[in-house]
Amino acid sequence: MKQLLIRRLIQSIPTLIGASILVFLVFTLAPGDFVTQMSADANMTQERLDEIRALHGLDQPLYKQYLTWMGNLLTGNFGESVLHRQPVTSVINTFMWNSFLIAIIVLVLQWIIASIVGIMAALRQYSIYDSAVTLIVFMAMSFPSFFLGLLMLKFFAVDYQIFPLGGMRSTGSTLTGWADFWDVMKHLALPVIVLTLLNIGSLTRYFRTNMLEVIRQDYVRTARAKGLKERVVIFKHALRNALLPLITLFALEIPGLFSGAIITERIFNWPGIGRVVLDGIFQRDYPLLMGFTMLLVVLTIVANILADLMYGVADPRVRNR
Amino acid sequence: MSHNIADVQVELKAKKIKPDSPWRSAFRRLFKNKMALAGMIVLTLMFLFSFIGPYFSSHLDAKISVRNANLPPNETHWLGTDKLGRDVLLRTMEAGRVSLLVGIVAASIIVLVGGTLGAIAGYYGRFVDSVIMRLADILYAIPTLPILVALGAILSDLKFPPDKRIYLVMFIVGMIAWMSLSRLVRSQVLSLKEQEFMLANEVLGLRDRRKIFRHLLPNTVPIIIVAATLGVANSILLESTLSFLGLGVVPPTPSWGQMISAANNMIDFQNRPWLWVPPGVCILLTVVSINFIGDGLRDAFDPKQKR
Amino acid sequence: MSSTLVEFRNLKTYFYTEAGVVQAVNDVSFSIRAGETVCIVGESGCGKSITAMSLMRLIASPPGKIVGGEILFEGRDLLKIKESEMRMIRGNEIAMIFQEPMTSLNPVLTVGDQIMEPLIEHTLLSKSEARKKAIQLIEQVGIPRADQIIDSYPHELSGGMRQRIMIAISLSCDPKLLIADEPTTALDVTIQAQILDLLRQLKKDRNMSLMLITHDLGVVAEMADYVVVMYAGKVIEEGPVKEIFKNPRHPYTKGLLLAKPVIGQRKERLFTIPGQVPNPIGLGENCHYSDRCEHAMDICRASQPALQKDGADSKVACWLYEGEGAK
Amino acid sequence: MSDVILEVKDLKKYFPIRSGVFQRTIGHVKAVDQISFTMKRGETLGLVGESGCGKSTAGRTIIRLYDKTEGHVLYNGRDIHQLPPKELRKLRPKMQYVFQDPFSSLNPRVKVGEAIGEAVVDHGLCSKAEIREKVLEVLNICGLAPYHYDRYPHEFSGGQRQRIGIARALILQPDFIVLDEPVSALDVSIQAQIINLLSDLQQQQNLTYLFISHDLSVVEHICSSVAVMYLGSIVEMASRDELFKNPLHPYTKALLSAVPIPDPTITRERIFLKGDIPSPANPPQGCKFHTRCPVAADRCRTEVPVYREVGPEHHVACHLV
Repeated sequence: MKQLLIRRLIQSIPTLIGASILVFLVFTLAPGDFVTQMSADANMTQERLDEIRALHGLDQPLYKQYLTWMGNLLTGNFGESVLHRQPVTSVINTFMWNSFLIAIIVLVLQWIIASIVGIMAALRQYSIYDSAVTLIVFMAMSFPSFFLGLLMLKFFAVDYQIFPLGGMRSTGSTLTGWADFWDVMKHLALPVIVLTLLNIGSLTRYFRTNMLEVIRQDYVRTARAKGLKERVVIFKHALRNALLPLITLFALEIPGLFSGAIITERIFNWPGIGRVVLDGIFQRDYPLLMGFTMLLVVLTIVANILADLMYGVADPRVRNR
Repeated sequence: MSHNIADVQVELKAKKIKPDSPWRSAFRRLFKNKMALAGMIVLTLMFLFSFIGPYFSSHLDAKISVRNANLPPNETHWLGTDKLGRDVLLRTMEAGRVSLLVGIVAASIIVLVGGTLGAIAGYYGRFVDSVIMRLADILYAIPTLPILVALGAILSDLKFPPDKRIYLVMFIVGMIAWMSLSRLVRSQVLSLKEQEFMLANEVLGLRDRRKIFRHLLPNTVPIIIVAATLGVANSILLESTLSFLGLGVVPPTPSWGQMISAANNMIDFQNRPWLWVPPGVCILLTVVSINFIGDGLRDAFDPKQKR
Repeated sequence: MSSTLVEFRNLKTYFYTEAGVVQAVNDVSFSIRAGETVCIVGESGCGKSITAMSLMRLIASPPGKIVGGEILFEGRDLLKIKESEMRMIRGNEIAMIFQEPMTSLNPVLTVGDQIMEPLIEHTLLSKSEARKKAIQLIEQVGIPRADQIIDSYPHELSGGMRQRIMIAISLSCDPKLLIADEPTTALDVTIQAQILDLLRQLKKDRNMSLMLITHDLGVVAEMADYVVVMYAGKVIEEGPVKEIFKNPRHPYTKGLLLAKPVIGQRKERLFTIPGQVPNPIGLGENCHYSDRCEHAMDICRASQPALQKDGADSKVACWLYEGEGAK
Repeated sequence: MSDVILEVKDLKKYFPIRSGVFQRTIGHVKAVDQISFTMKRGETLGLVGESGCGKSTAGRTIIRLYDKTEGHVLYNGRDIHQLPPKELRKLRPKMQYVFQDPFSSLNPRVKVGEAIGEAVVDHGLCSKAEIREKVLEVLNICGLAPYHYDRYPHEFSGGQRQRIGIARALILQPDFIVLDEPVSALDVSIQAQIINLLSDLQQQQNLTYLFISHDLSVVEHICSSVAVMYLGSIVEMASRDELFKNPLHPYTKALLSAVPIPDPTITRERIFLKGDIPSPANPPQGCKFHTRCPVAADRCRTEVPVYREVGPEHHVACHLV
């Protein structure tokens, strides 16, 4: 197990470096940067612009810029966000947790519903319930995220006013304690429903196919031949094996918790990191974007390693190798 | 020496049945799959709607007239008109052409890049394999949406003319999503190489060319077809998301996603749903039907894996 | 003559596939006496495993279904009793082991856990008593260091050892009948000899009936008291083992015996049964062996011979013997 | 041309075992551990042994499907492991291989006629025009009908597919064919058909067979001489009658006694080997069989027995013989 961890860590170093180079290139080779944004402002003279560029080291050769940028990254200094005039890390810190709040609720809801619906569909294959689930799953997987958001907003917020039109709290609210809590809950209801519906499709299908695969195995037939109750055969023998590959899937959800939902946050005007990153893109706030993307890259790599480790712990065949 | 009474009888019965190639038996299974069939019908309708529809519309050459802007659906304009007085139904049809085209071209990029790299990695292995797979890991590690949106923004900075821009959007969408196909193809090639018929080809002394194109490729094509089909669906979704944010297809070229961005303005969103709901429904129907066909194809090619 | 433990009466188990209805088991009747080893022998696709699975009522439906006949176990028709009652019999009075030891055990549960399960389900033993019994069982099936083996996982054991664990599981509740579906087909010949010897030993010690399913005539000769030969879903001949080998009646049984090379009795050329097993879908009303049989007569191609008594304790379903059936 | 068609001298095939962080090689699976024998034209040598004894690996290394670790394989005097690829390819038609699993040895997407004929055309041994005729001829010889030419593998039974595999090898007019468990996956009645077909072909075309199998009764019927393998080495080799009537090595005796005889009247004293087959990754010291040998002496635990000739064409590797 230790060897697996060390090997995976060593293997991920080239991936990390490669990703950082790619991210760096995408943003620095982009024609405009925040300085050109400033040049739109009349009283900016060309020398002044060059001065700012030099200040930020934008005039040095590419590889030097990359090295300084990476150097700062490693020391935790993600650079200055242009838009918010604060270090990128603090910008991320303030807004990320709003996204995290939604993401955690969605994760819990999604996994509970998908597991129940998916497993029931597998147990009752060829039934009407199964085809209904398949239909809904395909619809959920095919819905454009923004369209679902708009429809929900239109239906629930505009036409029937059950939920607020957007934002995280009622405008100008000074509520505290429980009242504030319920106010936020009311605001995040729609985004949560949308995101759950969007993600539930592929996860349900995954539960179903996995369960179908396991039910056909010989050891499930052996369990039945022992005269065990059907409940024991399904939940002790079949489910435990079906969950194995899903552990890796669970670990891969981790980056999603922090990355925020760019589209949904925009539609519901939810002050999460996704929304901030989208504005950052429109304002060409490259330091913020580069910092945030690199954070996600690291999170994805860590999640991948964690996925393998968790699989190793769960599956005895891998555990003691 | 080999024929005796029993064999002859078996032969007579067997002769009547036509040779049943794996391709034909696969498509027979596909057409038996109700959901896939429904998907095909809906998809064909969407293609007719987008590519043939405009010629039937009476507003084909209508000029922009502010006079009848923002009309709700009525008998002349079944889906109403937009703020420039253009017929929404016609716009949706023309937009469909772009969205479908982007989806198909992006998917073919995925197939070309992903397929070839996956095959090369799988067949030659060792050094080449690790380089390609390392590259795939890097792209996998980068979050799709943020990078896609950033690239979209950069596109606007590079000030490409709108009609050239579509091809770049296709390119970006394709280049972001080839990795999963390359991994699928690679593992398929690797598992095929272990199959005894590939060892037999080695013993028969077949040349590399024959082994790759007559034996490896035809057995990888089913996976590529399924992945390509699902690739079209995902590419349409990605393109429409980009266009919705105004970073994919930009006016005057219409695309479903771009039409839905009309909902960004509060008044249109709240009381002119005919502007953004129809294109949304079109995307949903198209993508659902493609997903059904893709799933149907997967079952048809590999019946062992029950749905 | 000991009493009859199990009696199959006109059992019919069909499978409804896209290509058509497969009559896997088509009107099968035979019985197993207490303390006797009955071997069901036949080539792949003859329905021998389906017969066993029907007895255990483990036919997956869809696509399979038991459409007719009775299976009497100590006089009770297993096809009529409720599922909960059947569950009490499975693993308790009738136990079963399968062909593939590598996949028949749950890979994520310890061997001990899987042995204790039927004990806890069917008997009143506590967990600790069940564990002690499990260790005893592991020793009885000839595995050394039982106390370590009990906590190990299936992937840590060899094929032979896993089959022994399967036998330990099946014997945990002292079943009256043990069904073994090709228990040694996937094992090497030296390991097969060990497992067959173990089965003989355990059957004798526990005076248990054994229903052994196999395609290997050598295993039949070594293990069986009574033999049932199946072909294309039907019983075509049955009889005591010496009678079947010394004086086989049905052309198919004769063909099988001549087609198998035997060590020490080398022949220049093997007898071959021409053609291949008929397609199970759309089997006609003829004798299914007629298109491969060298004695096939018109009547054989027209209708199916019934299974008739022929001699003290033997039966055969063949028009060649139809006339003398009365003997 | 001397009638010795094939000579195998001290052939070894080791597979590396890799582990640890940098996947260093920490040991070897000695699949084939120094085997030697010669074969005359028209002869059939049986390679017998239980799973893990390396018989298939030996077969594949002999015709250079796998590259050797050590040793020589002389075919008509030329060491095929030294041949450059182009030369080896030219020699391929002469040495053919029939595989065990009828279902995975044929490409499911290629018509049977083309699968049989493609190598002949690829080697330029006959033009595209005549190939159909040649294939129909070999189909007939192997007991298949002309209309089978355009059929696909999934339309055939196991027995018929083995006939196709044989036809595919036969059409290249080889001198030497390795038959890797050709009948193990078939039912008894079909097995007999294939065995008779193989013997007829051998007489008609003076073929030399290396017949790999775990089924001793089939080997006794079809082979002229037999080599018994255990954990990568040949423990005993003799002519068929000599080996079956006068087995010397304890393992051969145990093997012969373990085979069930389809005759209930025979009761013979059985030799039961203790324990399981050791893993080829770390075979026992000294004589590899000593852990299971009923007559093992101290010498056997430490000293590797010498493979020596003890009678006319009768070799054995055991201290006690």
